[in-house]
Amino acid sequence: MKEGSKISRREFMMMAGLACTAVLSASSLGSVLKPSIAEAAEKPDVEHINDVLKNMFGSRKIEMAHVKLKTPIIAENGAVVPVTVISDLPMEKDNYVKKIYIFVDENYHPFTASAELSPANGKATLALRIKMRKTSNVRAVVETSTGKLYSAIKAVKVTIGGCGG
Amino acid sequence: MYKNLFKIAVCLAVILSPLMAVHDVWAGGDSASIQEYEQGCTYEEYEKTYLEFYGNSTNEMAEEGNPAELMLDDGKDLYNTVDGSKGKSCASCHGENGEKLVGVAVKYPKYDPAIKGINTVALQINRCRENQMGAKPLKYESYDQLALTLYVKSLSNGMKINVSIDGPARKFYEKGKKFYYTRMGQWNFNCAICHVKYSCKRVRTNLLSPNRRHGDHWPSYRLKWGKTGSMQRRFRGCMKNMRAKPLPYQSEEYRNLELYLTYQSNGLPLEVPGMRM
Amino acid sequence: MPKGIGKIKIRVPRKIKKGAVIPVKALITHPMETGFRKDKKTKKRIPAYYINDVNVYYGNDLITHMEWTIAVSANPFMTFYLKADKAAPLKIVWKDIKGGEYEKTIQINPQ
Amino acid sequence: MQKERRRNSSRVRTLVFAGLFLLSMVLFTGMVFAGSSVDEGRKICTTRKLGNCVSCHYLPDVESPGNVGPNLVESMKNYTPEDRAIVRQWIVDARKFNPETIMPPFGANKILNQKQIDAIVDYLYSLKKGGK
Repeated sequence: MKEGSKISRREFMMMAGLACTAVLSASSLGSVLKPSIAEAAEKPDVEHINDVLKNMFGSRKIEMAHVKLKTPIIAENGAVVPVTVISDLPMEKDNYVKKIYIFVDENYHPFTASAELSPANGKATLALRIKMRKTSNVRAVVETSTGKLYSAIKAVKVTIGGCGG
Repeated sequence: MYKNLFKIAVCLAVILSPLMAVHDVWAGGDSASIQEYEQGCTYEEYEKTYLEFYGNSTNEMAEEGNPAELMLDDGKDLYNTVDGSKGKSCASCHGENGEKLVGVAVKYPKYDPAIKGINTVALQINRCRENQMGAKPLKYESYDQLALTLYVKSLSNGMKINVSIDGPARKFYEKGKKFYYTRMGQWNFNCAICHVKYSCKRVRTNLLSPNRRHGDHWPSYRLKWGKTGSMQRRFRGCMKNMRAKPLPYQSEEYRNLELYLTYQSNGLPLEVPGMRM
Repeated sequence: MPKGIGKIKIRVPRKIKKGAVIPVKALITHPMETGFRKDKKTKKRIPAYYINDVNVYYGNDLITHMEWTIAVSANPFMTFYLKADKAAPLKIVWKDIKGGEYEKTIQINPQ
Repeated sequence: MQKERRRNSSRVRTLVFAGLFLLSMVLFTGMVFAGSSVDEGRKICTTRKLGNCVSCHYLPDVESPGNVGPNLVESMKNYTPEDRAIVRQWIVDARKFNPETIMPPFGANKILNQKQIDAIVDYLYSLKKGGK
């Protein structure tokens, strides 16, 4: 009687072991088939928009005015998103827009581009096409020669297409 | 032994059957006459919906400059480049600035007795290269091929599209239309159900466009591709979306379809290169 | 220089009035690789390769300087403005991180 | 003789244990599937490569659903639990109700398997209770 139960327990353990091996081997097979998942997991350093802004502008006040940001509402291809920054601030010799900055909040590195302008530009406007990793706010900051900062923010939806091709 | 082989075969068949279904080419459909759909919306309604939904950025970008314009300049250089065994360039026959080709592209696609079917600008350029220049045909959708097509078509820019479906072309127009209404692929769609019946409806964030202006701007720069491509590349994309097997460039079906769609754009000015989402 | 890199097109209005503020549109072909992308065939990471510095000269003056990152789209296209108050060449110079330098000059002739 | 019986009983015991073990495995996995079929259905409906129902239909809590087909929350109000076969048929092959439909025949064209279709039906019925 005792012996019998012993044997059965041993067999039970063996079966459980077998089952475990099967499960493990199946999952390890899965990982062999999908090595890309592990690779895709390595992410570049991520910077937060607030830190980026702080590094660039310190605690200076950024006013939401004098900047117009034109972007699409929806972009199907995040690799090509048209962006236009327009400011109505003057471009005179001693008072002009010195620099335009473009940021994408949700990109790994939010800082996208900057342009240092001069009165010879006549107009503080810059159009560029930028990459967006995913749906995010796009942000333009304008810095004047007198040291003032102005900004505008717009949301852009980066979507996948409709058809399940 | 054989039993095992049989089992494996059955297993494979079961596993592969969905894949096979994907490759089910636009399964012909019966030859019953086409039941046309009522147009979901007019082009004007579509433009209004488009602006509400996407904003004006694509139009504004096109004004700021279209990357395909760079390609067009290369096309002009290519037009003047001597190639092939006969020592000729396109310009040798058609004039240095393409003056003899002005107004030609708006009549394409058209019936060509030499090929007993529908000829397109892209196909004709390659026929010219082979027959008149003794040069190699350009690979469809390659940079040079698109550039040259773009240049040749641009010579007729602003002129009204005037595609004829009279005479022998009629038969091919009807074939193109039939293709447009043929259910295909795993999704069992046809072109018309999206672009006629449900035009102006949204497939998630894609607004379905009515077919009135599908023929007036190719080759076109597409934001989604980040590249310039032809109308037939779009056909292939749509067929992939339907989970049907795309047909080769300049296949008979695609040439007929190009005729059918360009005819829907008759009367509109040709504007290449286009720019779109 | 790899094929298809550094082709430039600059566009300004055909007729320019003296003192007018005109749009300048410039396009350059460049892959603008982020360094995150992988080659579909070899599965290897494509190293970052992008334009990071753009300078615009009007006559002898550097009038605009831009700093770009990987997040500027491939084949970068930009529009900026210029106060056309003199007849002078307009030169744009793009520099990439591998030392590639691409430039083009057009003449601005306001009337 | 006694030895023999003993061996037999141990075999029986082994079989019983093995049987219980297998049974529990089956029950366990079965329970997991039953509990998640609504989630599974939702996932199939909102995944582009699977059912992608949301590309044409309104479903709650999904970004920019399409408007080609009817709002499925509204549609489900018309179906009682007894109509399960009808709801299922719409997914398997809607051409039965409307030969000119744009709705892909998910079952007939083997886009989804039977289990996936059942999961969608479960999910659709869950919409009646406010959904997920």
